[in-house]
Amino acid sequence: MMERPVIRVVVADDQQLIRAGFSALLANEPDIDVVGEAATGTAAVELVKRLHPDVVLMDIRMPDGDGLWATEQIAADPALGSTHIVIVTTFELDEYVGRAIRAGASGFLVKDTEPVELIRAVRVVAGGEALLSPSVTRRL
Amino acid sequence: RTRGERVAAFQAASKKRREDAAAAERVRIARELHDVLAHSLSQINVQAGMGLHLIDSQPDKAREALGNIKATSKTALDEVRGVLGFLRSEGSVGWGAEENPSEAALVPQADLSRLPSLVKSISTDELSVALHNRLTSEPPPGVQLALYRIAQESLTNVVRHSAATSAEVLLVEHPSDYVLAVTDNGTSTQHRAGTPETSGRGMLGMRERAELLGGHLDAGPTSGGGFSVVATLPRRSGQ
Amino acid sequence: RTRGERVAAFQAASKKRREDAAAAERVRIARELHDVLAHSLSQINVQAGMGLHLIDSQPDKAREALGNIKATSKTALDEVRGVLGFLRSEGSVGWGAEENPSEAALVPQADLSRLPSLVKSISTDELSVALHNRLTSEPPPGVQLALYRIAQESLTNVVRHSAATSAEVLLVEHPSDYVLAVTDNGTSTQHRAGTPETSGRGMLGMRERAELLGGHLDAGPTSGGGFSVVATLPRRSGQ
Ligand SMILES: Nc1ncnc2c1ncn2[C@@H]1O[C@H](COP(=O)(O)OP(=O)(O)OP(=O)(O)O)[C@@H](O)[C@H]1O
Ligand SMILES: Nc1ncnc2c1ncn2[C@@H]1O[C@H](COP(=O)(O)OP(=O)(O)OP(=O)(O)O)[C@@H](O)[C@H]1O
Ligand SMILES: [K+]
Ligand SMILES: [Mg+2]
Ligand SMILES: [Mg+2]
Ligand SMILES: [Mg+2]
Repeated sequence: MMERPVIRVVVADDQQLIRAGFSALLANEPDIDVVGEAATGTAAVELVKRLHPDVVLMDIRMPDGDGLWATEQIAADPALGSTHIVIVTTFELDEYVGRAIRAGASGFLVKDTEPVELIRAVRVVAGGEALLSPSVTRRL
Repeated sequence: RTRGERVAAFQAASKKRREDAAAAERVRIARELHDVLAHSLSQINVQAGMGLHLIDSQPDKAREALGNIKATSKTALDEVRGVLGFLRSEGSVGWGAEENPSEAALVPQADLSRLPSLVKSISTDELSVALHNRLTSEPPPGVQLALYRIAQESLTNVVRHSAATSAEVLLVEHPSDYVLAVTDNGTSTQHRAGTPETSGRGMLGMRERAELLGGHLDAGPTSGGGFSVVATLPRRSGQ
Repeated sequence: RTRGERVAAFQAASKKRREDAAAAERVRIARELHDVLAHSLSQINVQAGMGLHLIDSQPDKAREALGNIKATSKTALDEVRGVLGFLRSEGSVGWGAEENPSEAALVPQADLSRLPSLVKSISTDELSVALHNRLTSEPPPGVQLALYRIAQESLTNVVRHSAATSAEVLLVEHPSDYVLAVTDNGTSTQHRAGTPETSGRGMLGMRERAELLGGHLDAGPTSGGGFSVVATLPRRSGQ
């Protein structure tokens, strides 16, 4: 059996139950490690600079630096070229998707995405591919 | 124009005004509900998805998820009733009187009495926030809610967008207006990333709240490099 | 009257019409959201309590609860998105024809065809709900929405306030009226804590829905100790 490298993930969201939910889901996968959680944009950027994860799940609305700002910071840092960002939103799609794409996000998901889809998204993005959730694409 | 034409034009214009008023209301309601409902429901959904996915491999996670969902749905139910109650109690339909007082106590209405705890909740070692409430009379509920929400969004913006070390909330009563000012001592380099022109929903909402009550809102960087939001609401709205 | 007085009277009247339109709009939306969300959140809360209680003795029940919660919260989120999207869409005042078609597709208008799945979603091992739909013609959309929402709120109340083990939804067509009856076999001791006189928003909203269509609503404990809600809507409303 082929041994896949472990995908290292950071989860950034200001809602504790969202962080805990995503982390528990992902950590259960043999090929995924959740290496850190952040509740603010600034904390997310710091964590990513320290840990160089493969994938960040990034909420948009967070205190102290929102997710779009944090995405811009990470994407603009050449030392973080191997970190891919998935924006995870509740609602704020139309207004922010364009800015997030320009900022360098690799994909979008709504928070009520199926767990298996979320896990698949992490693997796809870690492999360097872009991704749009069907429900987002439909509304664009 | 004939008299008939004038009447028709008048009727069309007043229909348009009614529709505009209704549309403005809808936007206002959307704003009220957005934060309350969306966040609770998405937390519930994520927890349920997680619990279901892990129930075989990690039953304790499923148990945890159910506990979180139970608590979140209870709180959300109370909040929904609070928000909807507010919507119904405003205006001329006469809901106020029938409202159950014990219910009102369950879900505290956002009013100016909550300002001190809002300010306290925002203050940290890095950011000191001072409140100067110089009101001597109690504004009507709609005005109190607007002032509270504008202060809340302004302080949220201070936390999110400024590198301020101090901020101030000032509430005063002029003969014809209530005035709320929220200022901070952030540095202007911090604003450049998102100038007030790239206005988010927050700024829009604050302005709409003020204008719905016949007032207005000014916001922008200050000469010292900080930021200020000033809301002016007439004391007798619409008169 | 002088010309000035006439102008002032006219301005006051049109201001009042604007405010009435806005207030009516607000109340209508509040009513829709109350019924949708109170229903979903209380379902979620009940399911979470049940799942948590049974997770050790009957893990399959916990699994089922999590599945129901996941589905219910997703539907509720879609409904909130639909309502909020509609609220934000400028210009359209009605709920029906002018609605953004993509949004309308996301959230189908509640009509009587959804009654069977509503009833099914309420039924559990502890509470069996039966539906007897004896309509032979299809009521107009406004009547269908009202009947559906009244059934929904009544069943939500059965779950929240009664200790009933069975409930029944009956829909019949009289020569001049549609009649909806929702009854349960709860025990009267359960009502005493909150009699229908201490009416919440649900009861108020059901009554309004019925009266807006020219009908009326009766609700209260039944002699057998249960509770019943009966809505009567004229077949040709307002004519
Ligand atoms: N206290 C402040 N200091 C510096 N910049 C500010 C301040 N308040 C607002 N701004 C700027 O004004 C912009 C608009 O604020 P607004 O509240 O409308 O949007 P937002 O906070 O970015 O997003 P949201 O829609 O979540 O409120 C902010 O993005 C920010 O650039
Ligand atoms: N099926 C029922 N069995 C027993 N009591 C009921 C039943 N339905 C309603 N009631 C009583 O009538 C009261 C009013 O119901 P109503 O729906 O107006 O309010 P509520 O359900 O308490 O709150 P909400 O505003 O969220 O609907 C309830 O609080 C309850 O005491
Ligand atoms: K793992
Ligand atoms: Mg957030
Ligand atoms: Mg803001
Ligand atoms: Mg009720």
